[in-house]
Amino acid sequence: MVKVTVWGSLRAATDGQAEVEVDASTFKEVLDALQLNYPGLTDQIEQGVSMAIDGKIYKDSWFTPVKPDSEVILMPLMQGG
Amino acid sequence: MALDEYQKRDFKIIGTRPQRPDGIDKVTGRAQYGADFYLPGMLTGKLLRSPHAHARIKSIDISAAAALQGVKAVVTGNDFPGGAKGDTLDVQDHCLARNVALYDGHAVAAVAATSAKIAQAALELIKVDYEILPHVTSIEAAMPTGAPLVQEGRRGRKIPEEYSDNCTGMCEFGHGDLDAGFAKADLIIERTFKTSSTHQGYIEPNACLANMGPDGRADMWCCTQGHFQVRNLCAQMMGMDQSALRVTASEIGGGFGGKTTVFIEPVALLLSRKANLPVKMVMSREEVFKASGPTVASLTDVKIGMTKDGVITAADALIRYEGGAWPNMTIFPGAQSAFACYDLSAVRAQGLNFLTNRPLQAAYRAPGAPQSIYAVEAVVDELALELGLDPIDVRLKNAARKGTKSSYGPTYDEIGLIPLLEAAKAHPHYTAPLGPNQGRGLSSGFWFNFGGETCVSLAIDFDGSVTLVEGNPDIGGSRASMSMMAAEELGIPYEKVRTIVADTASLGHNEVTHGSRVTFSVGLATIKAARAAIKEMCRRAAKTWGIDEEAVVWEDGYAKPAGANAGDHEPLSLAQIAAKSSRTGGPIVGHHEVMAEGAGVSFGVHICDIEVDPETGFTKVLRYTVLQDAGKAIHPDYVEGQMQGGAVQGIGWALNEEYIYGEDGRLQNAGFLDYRIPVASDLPKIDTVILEIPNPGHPYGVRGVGETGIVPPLAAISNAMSHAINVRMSELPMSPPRVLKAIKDKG
Amino acid sequence: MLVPESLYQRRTIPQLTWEENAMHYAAPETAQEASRLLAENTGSARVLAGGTDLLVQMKAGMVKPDLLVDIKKIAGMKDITSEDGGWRIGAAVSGSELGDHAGVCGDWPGVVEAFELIGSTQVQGRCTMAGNLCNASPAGDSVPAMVAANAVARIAGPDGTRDCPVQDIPVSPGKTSLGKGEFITSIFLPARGTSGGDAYLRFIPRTEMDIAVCSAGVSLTLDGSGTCTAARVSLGAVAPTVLLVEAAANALIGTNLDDAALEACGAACAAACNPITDKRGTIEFRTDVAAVLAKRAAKIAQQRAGGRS
Amino acid sequence: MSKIHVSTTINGDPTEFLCEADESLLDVLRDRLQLTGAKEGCASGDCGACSVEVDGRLVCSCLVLGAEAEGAEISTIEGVANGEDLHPIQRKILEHAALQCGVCTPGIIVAAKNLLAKNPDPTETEIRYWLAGNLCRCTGYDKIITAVMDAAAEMRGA
Repeated sequence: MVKVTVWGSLRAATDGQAEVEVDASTFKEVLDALQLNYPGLTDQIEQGVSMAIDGKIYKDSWFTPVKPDSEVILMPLMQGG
Repeated sequence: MALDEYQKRDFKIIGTRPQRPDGIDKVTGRAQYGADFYLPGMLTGKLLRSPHAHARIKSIDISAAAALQGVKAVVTGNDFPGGAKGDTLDVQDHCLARNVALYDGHAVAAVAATSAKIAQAALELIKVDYEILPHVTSIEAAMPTGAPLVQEGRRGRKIPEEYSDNCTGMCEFGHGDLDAGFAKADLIIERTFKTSSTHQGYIEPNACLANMGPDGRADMWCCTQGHFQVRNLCAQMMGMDQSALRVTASEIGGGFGGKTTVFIEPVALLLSRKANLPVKMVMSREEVFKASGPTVASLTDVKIGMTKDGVITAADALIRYEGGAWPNMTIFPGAQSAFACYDLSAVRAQGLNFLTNRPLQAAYRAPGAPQSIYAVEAVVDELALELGLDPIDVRLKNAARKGTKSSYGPTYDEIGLIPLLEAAKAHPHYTAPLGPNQGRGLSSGFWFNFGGETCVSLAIDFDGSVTLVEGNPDIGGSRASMSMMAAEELGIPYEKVRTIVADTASLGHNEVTHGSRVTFSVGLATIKAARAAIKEMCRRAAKTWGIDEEAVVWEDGYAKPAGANAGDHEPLSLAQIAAKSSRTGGPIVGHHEVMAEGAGVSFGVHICDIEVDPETGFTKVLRYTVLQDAGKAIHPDYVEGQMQGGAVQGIGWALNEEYIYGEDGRLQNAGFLDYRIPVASDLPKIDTVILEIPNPGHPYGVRGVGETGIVPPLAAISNAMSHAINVRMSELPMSPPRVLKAIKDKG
Repeated sequence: MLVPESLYQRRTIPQLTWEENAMHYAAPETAQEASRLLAENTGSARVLAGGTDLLVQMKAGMVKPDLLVDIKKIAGMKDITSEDGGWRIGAAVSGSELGDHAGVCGDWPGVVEAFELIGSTQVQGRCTMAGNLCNASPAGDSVPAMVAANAVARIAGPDGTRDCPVQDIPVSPGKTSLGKGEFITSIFLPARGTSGGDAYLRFIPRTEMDIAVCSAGVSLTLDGSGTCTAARVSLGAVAPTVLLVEAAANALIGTNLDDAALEACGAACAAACNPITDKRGTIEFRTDVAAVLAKRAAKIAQQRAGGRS
Repeated sequence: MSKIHVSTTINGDPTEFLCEADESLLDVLRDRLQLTGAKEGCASGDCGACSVEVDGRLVCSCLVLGAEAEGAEISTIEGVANGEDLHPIQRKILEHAALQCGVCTPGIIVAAKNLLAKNPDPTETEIRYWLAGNLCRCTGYDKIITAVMDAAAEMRGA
């Protein structure tokens, strides 16, 4: 099981929880599990999200491994200037 | 993929200052920028732009224009085949309106003719029937319910009732218990800050040359930060396959985020296809100001609580941005970066975006961060002053470090903020004496960095020289950095590697040159491509010597036998292996395609001294020092250049640059005369200090440095101003009329 | 949207109306020829000297002349000659050319520094004082200094030449008192006499490249004891045309420019101001700063006049 | 058609062209003579990217008419180097990495060369005010000033 933190404005879709637990071992499995348990997140996930795994930010990298003790933070898509 | 790419090593080429490969062309005037291309039979394209802040287009009569001698094509927004959807459709509408002209300068029709004069005359023959609509050009006007609506159906999800339908998006980041935090504070300061919309100010106006035939195939040359992005956007708008459109990036005359999208490129393709002739379009400076992509204006509330000894107990920010007539996402990086420099137990940053009748914003160097961090750094400075604490000590006490849970979520790995603050405190500038009417200001700054799609191909040519092919337009000298990294890895001289930026038909997709990502991502792919070539060269050597592949190592440009039973063989140089490559299996090319990950963040600390003339409000920048963490400075000249260039853009933003809209919603200063960017005589030398705290996610430890430099100056100059005239100003730019008024109001 | 596809096929080609009245360019070699061309033109003819205002306005579509009369080929237009102790400066002398002339710089540093503040180094390679004057912008940099210096413009026209004080040339923003067929051939800076000094200051938000938000020119003469015996104070960008402020001059005459006199001079300037609020400055800002600049310019003029600093 | 025939000298070479009466020298150089080293950044004399010399005077070629080039001596960035040998300013700008995107570089080189011909030993302040009409958005001017001072020193044999 992996603890995933969602950012403030998404917590409305996770019944107000900042952190939720899902059963997953890769980036994509985390997203699939989140959409299954919290359908309210589907819009944002389809628009595209990044994910910080142990401090490093990944953008849509489905097969990146996620360990049970990893710090997993859902984050908006990155843009630059 | 190994999480820790970084291996400590002593470098031979990395860190030196060789001459850039494109230098001769640029100092002799031969370099070809967007407007420097010509083709036989080329037409000139021009755009008709709406003179109104907001107007419905009831009808457009192009008959007279179409019939004018020399006119070969006339198009309007409805000539697009209709393939574009979502954000891309918004961008297409921004390039050429369909039903409503949403801002002063919005393009409503376009003409291609055999000369610029005829095209201009044709524009004057187009008759547009406008129905004027109410407009808004500021956040304050767009925000409340009942405000004039810019576009229907754009209200964001779960937007509080108090806001009008112009509010298209909301976000929130942070953690901890704010109320508990504020309760522990000895002093709480709450302020509101405003910043004006500013423009990237690139000296080269947007320009392109499109050549499309009725068979649906096309070529395009244009100045851009990302020709793959231009191809993909234009292909969707034109309803054509991406592979049917080949885009070649010209040299680019500055971008800073403003050339990460399209403005005239789709229109040039539309005109070229209709005329079945090449069409060249070049924006005038007035068009660049009115209708390209300036950055968002902001209205930000910041509330911070601090104990007597300078510990921040709670921090809260409400960040409101306005970014033009279509939704944009800049509140996300804005809210995420607001408190990113701080180690906080209770923090919240909320963002709200509002539509206005202005051009669709584009990124401008660390988009969203200068505006939000300016507000935070100003309040931190005021707290330190009120509590009688040294501004650097307060920042050191609360600085984010390894293991800090950042305000935007992830826990920081190795970061350089504390070493930077300590270096700033020790710098002679920080303790130099000041005269009357002078003030010193300090600010820290932050920006993310990104990876993204990156493709590189590295060919070992027969004579032992190397052609490195990459797909990211080089704005600040990145071709030199790539040649350096390839040469370092291959063990050959820097001059032996030629780096070129290829067109979209030569490589897989490459993410735009933005997000301070190029030296990191393209560098990473270059090193991996070089290692792939080395692996193949070792294999060729092993087969030549008749030994096992694993028994060959690569050292200082040579394949060498190694290991117990490798036998005694003369090492083979890269050139020797290359010369025989046709006989040992064929040309040797290393390549690497990746979604680069693991970019490291880059912090900065700026110190600046200013002097204010109390009788006129004129501000002179006396001294400026930039300290920034580069992870590893590949080519120190160009790292310094990013720091100096970013700082001066920030100085312009703080003192004189702003978009000025009249009551009629029209832009009043669409030119370099009244949109005042800093000139050479405005500035002192910009001193730079590079720190190198390696980024674990890159083989050489590289962090992107391109954007952080613009973040600190807004607060650094504002804080200096408050000490020079002992009045806290909270609106940018601090132009002389505003400064003189602040001094006189103080009494 | 009214876009019938058939229109593109119909190829009846109307004669290009804009073709006939395309702009014409003439470079006459005599003043008479130039003024004849200007007088006989029925449309809108403009004089081209440096062109650094005119070409910008043409590109922006603010003016659409059908004839440009380039005066740079007319004999004398580029000459700087001494006359009655002063200097006659040809109408086509550029800022950088005047800046290289030691004589004029020595006698009228205020006029030269005002002229050299116009635009960038590149603009200085082209712009002329006559052009700056005839553009009739309230913020023209050289005009307040010329007015303070009591300069006189020589005008050629269909009825021969006449002289006119510089302050009487601008009538309102963009409009001058010159008649049809008339153009300026030279500017005369009078002899300054011993112990005279002049200075010009302007306010801009940057250190270069801006249009004056407000400006002040002062020219004065001191007697042996350092008392001011004559003075002219003029202000720019604080009224529809450049202002010559008598009261400000009177506040200086008879004094040795002590603080009280300078305060009175500044107050008189503020009272005379009639500025607008626009994208470059507010009414309050222009009024306050014009007074400050007048005081500062007076002190510099005093130093240059060799009086007590 | 009512074009004007102009005979002039560009970088020492006799040159003839036809141009419209209201066509700028910049447009002639770029679109008729394919000398694209001078760049259009604003067309209003505010950015300096189109700097050339006309009869030895530094000017913005966007604020000069093609017709005014009759009989004049024009020198552009393309004429600054002497064959293979770069001018000291060109070399020093490369040595000091005093450019990033490079679009302002031609204008700055023409302006700096004009300055050093008049004033072989300018102070930093004199260089900054001389170059105030050449806008640069990438570098913050710092390395450009250093490069011009270094070139001046070399040219003086200092």
